[in-house]
Amino acid sequence: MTAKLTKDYIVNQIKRNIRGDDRKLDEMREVIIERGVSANAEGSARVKLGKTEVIAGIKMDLAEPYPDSQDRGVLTSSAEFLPLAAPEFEAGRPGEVEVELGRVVDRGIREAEVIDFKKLCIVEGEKVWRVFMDIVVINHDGNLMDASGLAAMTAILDAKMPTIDKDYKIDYNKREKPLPLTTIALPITVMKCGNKLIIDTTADEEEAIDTRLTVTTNESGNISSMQKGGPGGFTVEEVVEICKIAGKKTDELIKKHFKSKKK
Amino acid sequence: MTAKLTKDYIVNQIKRNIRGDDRKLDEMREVIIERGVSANAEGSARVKLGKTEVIAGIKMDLAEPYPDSQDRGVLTSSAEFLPLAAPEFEAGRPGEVEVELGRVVDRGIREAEVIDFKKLCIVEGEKVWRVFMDIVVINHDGNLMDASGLAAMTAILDAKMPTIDKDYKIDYNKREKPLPLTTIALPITVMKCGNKLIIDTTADEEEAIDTRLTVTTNESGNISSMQKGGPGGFTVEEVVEICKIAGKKTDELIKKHFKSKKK
Amino acid sequence: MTAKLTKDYIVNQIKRNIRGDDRKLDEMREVIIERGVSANAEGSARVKLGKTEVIAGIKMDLAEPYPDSQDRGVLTSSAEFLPLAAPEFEAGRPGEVEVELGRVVDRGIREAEVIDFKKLCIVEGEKVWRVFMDIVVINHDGNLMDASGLAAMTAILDAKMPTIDKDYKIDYNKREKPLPLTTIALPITVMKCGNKLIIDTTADEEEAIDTRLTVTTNESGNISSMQKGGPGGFTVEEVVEICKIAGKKTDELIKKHFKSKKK
Amino acid sequence: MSEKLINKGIRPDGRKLDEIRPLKIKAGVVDRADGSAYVEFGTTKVISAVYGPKKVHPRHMEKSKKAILKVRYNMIPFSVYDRKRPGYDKRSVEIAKVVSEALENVIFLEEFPKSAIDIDMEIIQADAGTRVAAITAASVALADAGIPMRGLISSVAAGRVEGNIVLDLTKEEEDASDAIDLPVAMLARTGEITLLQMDGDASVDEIEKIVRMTEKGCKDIEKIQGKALIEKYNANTA
Amino acid sequence: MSEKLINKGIRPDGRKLDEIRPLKIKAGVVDRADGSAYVEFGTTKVISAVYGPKKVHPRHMEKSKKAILKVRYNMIPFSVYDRKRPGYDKRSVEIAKVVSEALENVIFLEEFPKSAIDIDMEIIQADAGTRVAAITAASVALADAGIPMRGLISSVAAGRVEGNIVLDLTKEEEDASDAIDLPVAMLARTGEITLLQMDGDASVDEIEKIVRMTEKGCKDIEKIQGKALIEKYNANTA
Amino acid sequence: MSEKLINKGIRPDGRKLDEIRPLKIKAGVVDRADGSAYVEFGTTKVISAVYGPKKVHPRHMEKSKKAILKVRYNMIPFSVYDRKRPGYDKRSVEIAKVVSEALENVIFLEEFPKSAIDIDMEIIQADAGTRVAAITAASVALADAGIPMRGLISSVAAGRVEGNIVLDLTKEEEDASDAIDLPVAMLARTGEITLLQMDGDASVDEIEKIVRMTEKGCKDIEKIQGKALIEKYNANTA
Repeated sequence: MTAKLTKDYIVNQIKRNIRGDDRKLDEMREVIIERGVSANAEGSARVKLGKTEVIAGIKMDLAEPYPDSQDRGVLTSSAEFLPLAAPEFEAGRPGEVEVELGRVVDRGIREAEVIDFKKLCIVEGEKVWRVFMDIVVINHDGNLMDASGLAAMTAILDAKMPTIDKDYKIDYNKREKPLPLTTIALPITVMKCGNKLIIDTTADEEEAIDTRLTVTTNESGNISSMQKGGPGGFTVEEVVEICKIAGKKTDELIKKHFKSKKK
Repeated sequence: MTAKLTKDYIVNQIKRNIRGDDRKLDEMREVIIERGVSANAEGSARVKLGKTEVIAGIKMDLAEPYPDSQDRGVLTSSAEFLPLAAPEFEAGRPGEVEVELGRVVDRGIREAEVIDFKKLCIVEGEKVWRVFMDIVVINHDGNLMDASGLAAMTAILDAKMPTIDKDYKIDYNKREKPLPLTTIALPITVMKCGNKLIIDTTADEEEAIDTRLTVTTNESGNISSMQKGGPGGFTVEEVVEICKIAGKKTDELIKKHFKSKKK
Repeated sequence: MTAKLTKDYIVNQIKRNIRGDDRKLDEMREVIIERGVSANAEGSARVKLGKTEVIAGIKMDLAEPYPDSQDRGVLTSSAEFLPLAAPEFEAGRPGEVEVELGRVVDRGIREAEVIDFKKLCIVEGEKVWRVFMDIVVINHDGNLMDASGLAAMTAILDAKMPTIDKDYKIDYNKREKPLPLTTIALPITVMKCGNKLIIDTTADEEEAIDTRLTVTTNESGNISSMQKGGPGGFTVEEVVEICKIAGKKTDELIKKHFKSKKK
Repeated sequence: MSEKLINKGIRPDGRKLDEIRPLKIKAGVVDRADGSAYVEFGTTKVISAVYGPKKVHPRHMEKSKKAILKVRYNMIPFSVYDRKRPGYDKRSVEIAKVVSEALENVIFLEEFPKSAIDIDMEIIQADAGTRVAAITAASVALADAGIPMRGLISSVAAGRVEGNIVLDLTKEEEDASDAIDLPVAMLARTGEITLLQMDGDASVDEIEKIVRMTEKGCKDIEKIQGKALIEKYNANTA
Repeated sequence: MSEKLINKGIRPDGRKLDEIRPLKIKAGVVDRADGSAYVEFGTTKVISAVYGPKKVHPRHMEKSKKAILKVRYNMIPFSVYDRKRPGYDKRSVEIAKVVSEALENVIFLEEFPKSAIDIDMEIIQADAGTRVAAITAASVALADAGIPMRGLISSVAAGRVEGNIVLDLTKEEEDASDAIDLPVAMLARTGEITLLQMDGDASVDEIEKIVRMTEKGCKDIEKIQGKALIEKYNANTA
Repeated sequence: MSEKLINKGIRPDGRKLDEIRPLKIKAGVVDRADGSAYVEFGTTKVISAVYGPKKVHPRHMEKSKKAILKVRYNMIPFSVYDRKRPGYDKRSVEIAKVVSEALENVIFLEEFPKSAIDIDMEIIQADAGTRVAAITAASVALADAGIPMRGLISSVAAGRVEGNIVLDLTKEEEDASDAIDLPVAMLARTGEITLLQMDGDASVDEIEKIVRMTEKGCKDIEKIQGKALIEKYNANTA
């Protein structure tokens, strides 16, 4: 981490379009994506945004469907800040920041119907695939939301489904087909500093500015989830501009790192 | 709430048969009972005793019977002091006062066999109705026990059972029959101050005096549950006198507010 | 408890082969074993090692087998320091010392295959006996590990299995056969003080010295479990010597207190 | 199922597209609290109460230069069809967080250093829009408690149903196959958006229209909030 | 099932209607504790121990003018037929509360300001009357610890079985179809009732008779408690 | 199943009996931490990081004459075939305890009175020997953090497979019907054993041979640990 600058200094510099690491306000840090970090997971991925590092994994088992969607698979998500990732992180029941992180990434994937849950039904009303999507933060240097969303999406793309025999016993050693997908969706978080909008903030920057809007966009440019955070406010115009920034950045990330899943 | 009087002053006044709100020692505050506060509940009720306000609700679903009563429905109760009801209430696992409140109201209803649990059996040993009785305290100005018992009893009387189809799927939108009942039972709490007995105490009074006996009486004048609370003690004669007061007050409340369920 | 001696004094005395209660370093306190302390348990036992007192009990019910051992019964263990057993014990979720105690005793029994779990299978893959082994500490005067292991083993030997009818309903009033056993196994804990090895330490001694090795040995002299504890270290030679001491002491205890279960 | 919910701009309950459900607000409903409000938003019912400014407990959470907000959002067990078990759930934790952030900058917290302001929102009947009803209630409760604010926070959702942009969806409308739901909280006086969430699948254009519609809704709600506070004030001084 | 349990005033275990089960009490059974007692009430077995007066932890629970009582009631896992999972349960919380209130006014707590007295009651075998056995044990443990008290608290249940008013019911008797159970704790010296609970369906007349019968039972129990304390004292000074 | 795993002293993965799995260690992998290490022990993967010496929180756990160690061992949810639910489990509590005791005497804790040193070990992929990989990583992380130690702690398991004494078992080998597993941690410089656990059924003779074999393993591991630290140092000063 860079030497601690005062909050005011950081804010003043951003207002002059200057960031500590010489990036433009709408420039992401280097993105490194690596698949398959845990062979015991059905799918997994490590994502680095600069020094921020997150890993995500997909596990699957069989479960009963929810009463109101008897013919669809189930998605269960969690996010955890590992204590090793930052001095302020502690073990224990997930705090509100972890809860929000897990739920926002979950909704982005769920609402975009990234996974085709109808294809995860085995016996209607009785047996469906359950997909566990777990996110763990390894090093916290800001913008955990986007790093987590990118890691989760990559883990989904990396996943191979285990096979089941006629008694519905799962064989985790024989993984064959990929998860049935319909699109790719990624969150982009834009923060506000005075009247400036800025993306992919570092931990230092997040000490100084704290109002943000996270927008998850899919391959078609449609938005599947939004979440405002922090104490400040936005105008309608800012919301619209942020949606456009998120759409553009998502498009760039998808084109650079993924193959289309559109149907 | 009235201005804070000293504890000693309150005690001395009670010994002279004088209460802050000019009531007699054996006089209840105005009782306001309102049914149907939450349409999503099978039954619900709001009770005000002066400024004390409690709501109770009945929810139902299907469950397995207990091993030792295979042909009877199941009752599950809870009581919660909502943090909004008093400055000293906090969110979290229910404290001992909430636990006692929930259990005493539950036992009063259960032991009086208010609900005819045999009629809530669907398939013996396999499927019975489970009745959830939940109590939440909205404003705490004393005598939570009696307000809660009254709210719970009213919610039971208000309840309409949801219907089930042949696959035992519950339709909460089609509620038809009332719960099968055999009697009405209500708790009355009598507190002791020196050699005086006093009912329906306010929060101020409960700051000054704290030894109480709660007696739940049914329509026939029989007692189904008793619970002594607080640090002090009672003589046998006082216990008998309290039972009589409770019987009389319960009779008055039932006559004024309810239709008989006696069989 | 004896008057508090300074830690240094205790250590110096041990180095001169002197203990507060005049025992030799490799001498156990008086062992009192009593069976059947709770008639509601399938088996139970109270063990006193000097003033240390532990009780253990066995309860049984039916459960599903684990996926990876479909034809074997299940063992579930717990250990609790009752708050009455020492001023420093508190109610609440088991601390790391209780967790370790329960797990070490459990492994000693499990790995020695004391209980013949294959004989506890009723319907393969569906229904097996589950054995609960619970340990509670009543008075803590040191060496809880060995007292607990001895109590657990005795409770197992004391246990009579409840009977089941054709619908797999358990009758706890009709207990007939003993648990199917293959051997007896007991833990012996040896502590290290300078270059001295010492067994069956008191609470006072454990205040002064804290590095230990617990070795569970069965009737054949084979070791089924080892656990090093405390901050210090051992040489390979010390480990071997401790194994031998444990074997000898276990043999003496078994000969004195039990009938062989060897097959 | 092929029957449409919305015909010629008229919704199942007779409302126009940009009309909120009937909204009743009563301030000062919890006697012990420093401020409180009861809100019926359609058939959704909420009580909120405020305690404070008061001492911070535990002490180490205290901030030297401003008050801290402690916000709780809770559904009582019988507020929903499938009984809600009392206790911790992640949805409530998340809503408490975003509500806290929606109110934080609007309250003059710096006037009460080393203090806490507790806001409790309890859902009595949950039909649709529980969080917007809860914020609307909390905002009135804060004003009722005399906590100084830059203005009233008003809150409503808008969304899309069968291609129509509509204000304040009912549960029935939320179940439409193309439904999206976008709850917003706003300092109605300035139009500043302090809470915004969204689930669904919408274009940027649609998002813009939906957000603009919440603006209209919040202004309508602010009036009813203000009226409730005046009624309470008049009752007190009558 | 038509067979009666009680015939001509004699109960299944041969007791008369107003007779308690065999009661064994031993004081001073837990070496580390400041005071302790083991009680066998029929086949119900309890150990209780007392620590204190001692420092209060956490500090903020301390009271400036008297000691606080911290009471725990717990059933060990194998004390009952259906194994009791270790940990929090509401029944134990309630019993700890009423036991604490039964003892509070009897102990001279004001002699130990800013202190805590911890009482732990552990049920080893649960057949009937676990709470009355536990209080009986706790009271002896307090005396054994030298805590000054206005007298010994004694505890027993009475009730109705097949129309008979009986003292100290067994599990078999508690299962009678008309059974009611009324546990009482009493400062036997004065007859002051400090714990009273009841479940069942009884007239006021019956309640009166039952409570009066517990009075007789508590006086019997107090004698055995006193004897146990004298035995302990004699053993110590022997 | 009658096929043997080990033939003529060669194991399924081609290793000799006294050979460890391929071991990769990289120091300094977590930017925010004071020290950290990533370890791949065969296919088992672990990250460990160290924070401290730092203030103790909560304060009452502070020790006046030395630092306290706070150790966490955790398996991330997707590190195993059957997803591990996040949160408390007894196995992790026990491992954290024995790891803490394995490191305690090796660190010069008395140099940092009233301080805490936090060690977090996170299992990323769990195949066999997770705890020995975790200790090996923690030891490098401590050195990377500049915490003064009497030497590096190295850790490996040895055991018995089909009658052979073998070093560093794989999951496949652990499943052999006669398998025993004996993890050890050692101050490799002196041969002092600071962690030792064992499950199985073995004679004292076998135990001796197995423990001796871990000695050899730990010395091999210590070299790789040292190299990783030098690489990190060189990279920093390059």
